[in-house]
Amino acid sequence: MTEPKATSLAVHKLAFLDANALSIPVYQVLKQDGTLYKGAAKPDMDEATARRIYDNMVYIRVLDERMIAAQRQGRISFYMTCIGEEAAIIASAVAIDDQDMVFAQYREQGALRARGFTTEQFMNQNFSNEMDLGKGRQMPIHYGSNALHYMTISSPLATQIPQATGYAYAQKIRKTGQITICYFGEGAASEGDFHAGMNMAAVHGAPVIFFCRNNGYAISTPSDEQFKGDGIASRGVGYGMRTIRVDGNDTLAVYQATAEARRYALEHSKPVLIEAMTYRLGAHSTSDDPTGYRSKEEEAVWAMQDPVLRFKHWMVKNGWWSDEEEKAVYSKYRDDILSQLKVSEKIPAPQLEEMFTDVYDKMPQHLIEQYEALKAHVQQYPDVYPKTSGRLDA
Amino acid sequence: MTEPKATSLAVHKLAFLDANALSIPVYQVLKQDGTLYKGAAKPDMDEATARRIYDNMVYIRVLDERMIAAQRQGRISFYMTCIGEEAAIIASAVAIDDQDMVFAQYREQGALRARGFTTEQFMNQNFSNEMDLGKGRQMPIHYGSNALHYMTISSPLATQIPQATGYAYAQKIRKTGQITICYFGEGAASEGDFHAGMNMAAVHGAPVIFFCRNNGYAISTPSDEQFKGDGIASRGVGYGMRTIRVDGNDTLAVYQATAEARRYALEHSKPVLIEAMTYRLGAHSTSDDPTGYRSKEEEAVWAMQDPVLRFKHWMVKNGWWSDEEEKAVYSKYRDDILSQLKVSEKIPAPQLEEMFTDVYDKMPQHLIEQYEALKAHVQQYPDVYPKTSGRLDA
Amino acid sequence: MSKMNLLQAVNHALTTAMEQDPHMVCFGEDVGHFGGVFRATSGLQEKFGKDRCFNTPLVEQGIIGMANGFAASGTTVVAEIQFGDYIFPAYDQIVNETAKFRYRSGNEFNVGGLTIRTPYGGGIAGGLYHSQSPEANFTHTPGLKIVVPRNAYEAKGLLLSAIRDPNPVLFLEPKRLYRASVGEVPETDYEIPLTVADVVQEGKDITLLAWGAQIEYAEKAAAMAAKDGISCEIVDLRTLLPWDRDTVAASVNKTGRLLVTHEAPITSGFGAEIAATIQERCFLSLEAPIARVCGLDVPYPLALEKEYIPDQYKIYEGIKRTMNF
Amino acid sequence: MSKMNLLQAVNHALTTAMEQDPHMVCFGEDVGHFGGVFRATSGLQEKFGKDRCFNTPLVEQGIIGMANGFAASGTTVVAEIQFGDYIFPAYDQIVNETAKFRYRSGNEFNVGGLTIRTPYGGGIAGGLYHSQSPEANFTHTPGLKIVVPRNAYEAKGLLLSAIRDPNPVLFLEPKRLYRASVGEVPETDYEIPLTVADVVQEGKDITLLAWGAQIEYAEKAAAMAAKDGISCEIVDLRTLLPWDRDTVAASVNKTGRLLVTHEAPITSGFGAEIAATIQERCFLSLEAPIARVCGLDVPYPLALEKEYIPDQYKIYEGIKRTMNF
Ligand SMILES: Cc1ncc(C[n+]2csc(CCOP(=O)(O)OP(=O)(O)O)c2C)c(N)n1
Ligand SMILES: Cc1ncc(C[n+]2csc(CCOP(=O)(O)OP(=O)(O)O)c2C)c(N)n1
Ligand SMILES: [Mg+2]
Ligand SMILES: [Mg+2]
Repeated sequence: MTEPKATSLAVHKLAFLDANALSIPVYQVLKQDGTLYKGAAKPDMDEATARRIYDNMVYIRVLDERMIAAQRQGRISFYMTCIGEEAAIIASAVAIDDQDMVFAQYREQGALRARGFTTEQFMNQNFSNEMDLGKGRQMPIHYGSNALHYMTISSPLATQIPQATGYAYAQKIRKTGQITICYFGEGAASEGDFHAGMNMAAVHGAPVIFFCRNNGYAISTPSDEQFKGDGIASRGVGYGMRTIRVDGNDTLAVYQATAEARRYALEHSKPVLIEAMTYRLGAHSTSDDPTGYRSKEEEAVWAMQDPVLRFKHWMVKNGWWSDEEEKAVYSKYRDDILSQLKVSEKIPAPQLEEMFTDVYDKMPQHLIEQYEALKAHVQQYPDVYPKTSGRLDA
Repeated sequence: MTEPKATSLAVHKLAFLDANALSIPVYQVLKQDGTLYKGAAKPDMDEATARRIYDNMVYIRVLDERMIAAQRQGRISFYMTCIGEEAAIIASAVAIDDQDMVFAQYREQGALRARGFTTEQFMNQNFSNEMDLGKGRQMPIHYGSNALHYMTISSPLATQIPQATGYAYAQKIRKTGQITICYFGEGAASEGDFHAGMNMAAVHGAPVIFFCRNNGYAISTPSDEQFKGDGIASRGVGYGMRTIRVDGNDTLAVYQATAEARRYALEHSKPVLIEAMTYRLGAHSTSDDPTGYRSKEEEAVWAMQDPVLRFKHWMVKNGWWSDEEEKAVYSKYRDDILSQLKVSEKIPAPQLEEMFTDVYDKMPQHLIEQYEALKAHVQQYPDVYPKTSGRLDA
Repeated sequence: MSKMNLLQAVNHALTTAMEQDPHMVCFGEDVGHFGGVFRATSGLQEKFGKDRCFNTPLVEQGIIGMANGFAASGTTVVAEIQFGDYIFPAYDQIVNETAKFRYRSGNEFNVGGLTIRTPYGGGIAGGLYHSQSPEANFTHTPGLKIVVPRNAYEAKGLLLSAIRDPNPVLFLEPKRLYRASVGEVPETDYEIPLTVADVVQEGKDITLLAWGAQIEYAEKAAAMAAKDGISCEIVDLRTLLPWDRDTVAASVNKTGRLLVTHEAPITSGFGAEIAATIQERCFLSLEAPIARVCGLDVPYPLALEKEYIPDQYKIYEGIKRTMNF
Repeated sequence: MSKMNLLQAVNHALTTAMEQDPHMVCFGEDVGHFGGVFRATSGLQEKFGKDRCFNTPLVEQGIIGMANGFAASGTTVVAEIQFGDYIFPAYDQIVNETAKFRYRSGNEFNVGGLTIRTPYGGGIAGGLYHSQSPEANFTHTPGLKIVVPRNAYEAKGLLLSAIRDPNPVLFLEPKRLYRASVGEVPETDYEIPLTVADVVQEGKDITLLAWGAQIEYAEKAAAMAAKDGISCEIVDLRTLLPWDRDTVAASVNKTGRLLVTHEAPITSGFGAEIAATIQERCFLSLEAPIARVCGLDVPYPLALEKEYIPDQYKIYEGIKRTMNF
């Protein structure tokens, strides 16, 4: 095409489009007390789905709590919670198909759990032991599972965004009937890869949901030092992409928006952008201390908007949940996780050989030589390398 | 900040923002016949400015024509014209201050000429001779001049965009009273560096005008395979940046918009985005043949919108220009350029040493050694390296 | 068999691979209808449709990002970067993502189906940004394979191997030879194995090691040296990562001397790795220091390109210096 | 003089430079109010204001792009990349722009005022993406200088030189030593010249060459070897580009043996360049092949990090192998 799409629209007076010409509203369904906003349609969510979502929320709360404690005790080296963002993550994951592909950033353990990642799998990854699907190679929380269609987490930010476009493009031309969802933070959305992935998805008609968790911070950097536009949603229009902003602490709003986005993406082979407004209630990671850059008051305001509690109130109002159930579930998960933790932390690290596998499909000659040399060295200094020396075959 | 800017705006019905929610009009002042559009204000342009613009237009037409011929004759290796885009480039350059900084892409020779780059300087660069300010190191058309505040062209696309942001930021904190203008094509706007530079300019309040020449093509790729949004202007809002779309073949519209953008950028220390809708009437470069990807009919439609002719009509209507002047100027520039061409093509290539200078501020030991060794080699095989062998001091 | 230039051989390999693998795609800037600025992909969109061969927006990090995601789905993809000089915006996607995809996931996922093609090298009056030879910017990256063909025949066979290799491959095409290198190329499907160097010419006094367009200069230099009675063995490394150390070491153990030549700047070029490895492997056989006749440690110049290039005269002088050590 | 760790020394150098140069700025992810995730820039925003020390959006290519433009205006800038592993999105801006700015413009413009600081290296349980040592991804790039300090004292003096050097400098900070390396550091302004290697320990049997955090392992290995009666000379290269070949060659000509150690993967690491150059320069003095005790050719692992690292035991064994050749 050679003419601007809008040539028909001409003006003859000098007028700039204002910097915030577009004001994008937030879609909200559920109030904090568990009642619906006036004018909101009755949510299209059955009891089983609601229970599935809530169950996963509780699980993740327990997991995060337990892992933070484990990190403090020095049992694992690092951890990241998703506290405050459970609705955004879990409701969106449940709203799509379990065969759809997930590309996540790192704070989306709730989506992975919703797919069925087991306590054992979580623990083995966090302890980098030889049962870890990732073979103990990446830091804690870098989960991934082929069986569950959940791409292994990669630390470099935003790289997954154009990758999600490519994966979704493959789904389209292979006519799999599936879509891809791609999670990222509002900070990661500043990367060049964001621009690349968004624009290419629009141009190539990739059926992908870009799900931005706008939680207000990228480590210490508040979002008003990250961008000056109206959040991330205002960029969707620039890419010619269908877009919605939702209250990310509102399970029902997130669920409805994501379900509709999926339907649209699949039917039209087009991407959709969802911006979920939420808040990172915890520290960025166990290496971070937010008191250096934000106030307790601010945190308190958001703590009052707890997404898990909000959803629970609705469940209770529907007669789908009770305090007894709550207690039982919490204590069951606490037990499960703690006992698996004790098992996983005793499972040994991967064998020495695993440092050399998977660089290529087969170990090439130079890596075989490096492995042999290292094996001999470890055997010579068994005390220096206790993790592997005891387990080498002669 | 921790709350979305738009939380006050809430909706309770599921509704997506449409992919083309924003329709950005084109600002037009001048019709092709040289009369003004109804409703357009009387242009704020005096005769001297109009003459300056038109004079540069003619010069560049002649330069482009002559250089294309020189390339066909094998006298230079490569060239790129800006035919069809003269109004966008020259009117914008004249609308700002001559001390403002220019970061261009490569097709903006008109802006450089408007700053006073001489025929001699153009020719010496295109012939990569020892008088080239760039010391014969880059391909033809990679001009640059510190004295004229015109950053040397760099082939990798879009790299100049965040650089312009940085330069403008320095102008701001050093309170120079100047701004930066940054030109780029609609193709280059797909690069990650575009996203980086735009967002950072908005966040850091850099006084920079981002001037996009949307000429319909990036080599063979038409703009509808480049993006699906409403051009590049629709992205401005996403960055929270003041934005305007202008008819790029309309000298008066470009001039007014750029002058106002400069005023705003300087006064508010903020960036502005201008999208100029135009058309690359020539081939991408002398290495390209557009018949492989677009029709003669399409080209003809745009040829009828010739920006130079349009402006000339207005000048003539104002009594500021005549056919006699036109003839005289064309023939003067043809003579000047041809005679300088004949001079410049005879000026020898840079000395051998110039291959090693400017890698660092001073030549480090290893480069001195490489230079000495190469010098000896060239002296040994003078016929193989005729450009330099004759001019080596013993 | 038919006479083809290197570009046609590449086009042939792509056509062959796409015919055989119904999901394979091929994309990059201008590669669709237009067939790429060098025309390496010409005819592919007509033949296989717009879904399988298409233009992308102008964003190299996106091209490789998208290619990584596509390949991660278990599908074959050949991504083109228009010039080797423009591969650097995609550096993170290649070095941090492509190369580490399988390892970091414990082989849950891999991008083995990915091949990245790009024209590289000088000799075409391209100056700083249309001449670079970026192989050594990638040889430090475990997980990648890097392949460079020296002529049309090699290009087709090596590219078919690269596309089908279950690991990501960076395939560097010497653009100076695109039209200049013409030879007999089989119409049939054939592969040349990766990580196997090729002894192009046997000799006994000195080994000349090169790849891509430098092989031509090495051959000319060897011919010059032959007149002085020096017998050169010429080895085309073909695959730079992982490279065939055994063949090179065997040759050097035989000749006792090694000269490596590449067009990229000498410092930290891939010649350094070869010299470092071979001085260790062949220490007792070496009769002279390993010589490197390479590009200068300057950005690639334009007007003085001829002076920059490690041509046959420079190699020939390097051979003599090594012989006379 | 006061006791400082390496981080404090960096912070000192930045403060000193910003006090002296009223236009100098300092930016990167989280470097503003928070002072950076390692706190290297802490206090700078309070002291010099938000205009001169600030957070950027999360985009490395933008950080270096903006820094290039800022420096091109003739102003001094120190840009921080949060981890060396995240420098790759900025690779094009560094390799194609920063490094070539002066050359391509014929010195009409330059970005000599730019220094890029980034923490690098392993030993902190960081796995693939918080451990890489990317020096050799940059040593192949004419136009850059690359500097690595080994302790707090060196860090302050070298960083001040880097900031004031009229060429762009990549300054790699060994993050394992950030808090671990503590020493006496002058409060005053001082510079340590670039491209001058430092003989950390004199010896006569073998030269150990390293930089950054590896110096510590080299020292430990030398102590182990000393017990066997082997006398090691330890050289800290300090500047990798352009490097001090004379000092290294003189040492090797004296000892007759060279072992290079770095944490990055061995293949195409900077050790390769050193070995290639020194085998040529010191061919007749070498009594054994140049040894490289380096990282493995795998992505940086997590659980088996200890096994990966070229520690004192591996260096010690390398010394013995070289001595017994
Ligand atoms: C390319 C890259 N640069 C920097 C980092 C370091 N880093 C890790 S997380 C993070 C902040 C991300 O913020 P956001 O995207 O908003 O996600 P959130 O943590 O808020 O969920 C940064 C800077 C990184 N991992 N990758
Ligand atoms: C990073 C990079 N990628 C690719 C190229 C090759 N290239 C040169 S010009 C061009 C098209 C640019 O199109 P556009 O930005 O629209 O500018 P126009 O030529 O239309 O003025 C391409 C792909 C390049 N120079 N740099
Ligand atoms: Mg965030
Ligand atoms: Mg264009």
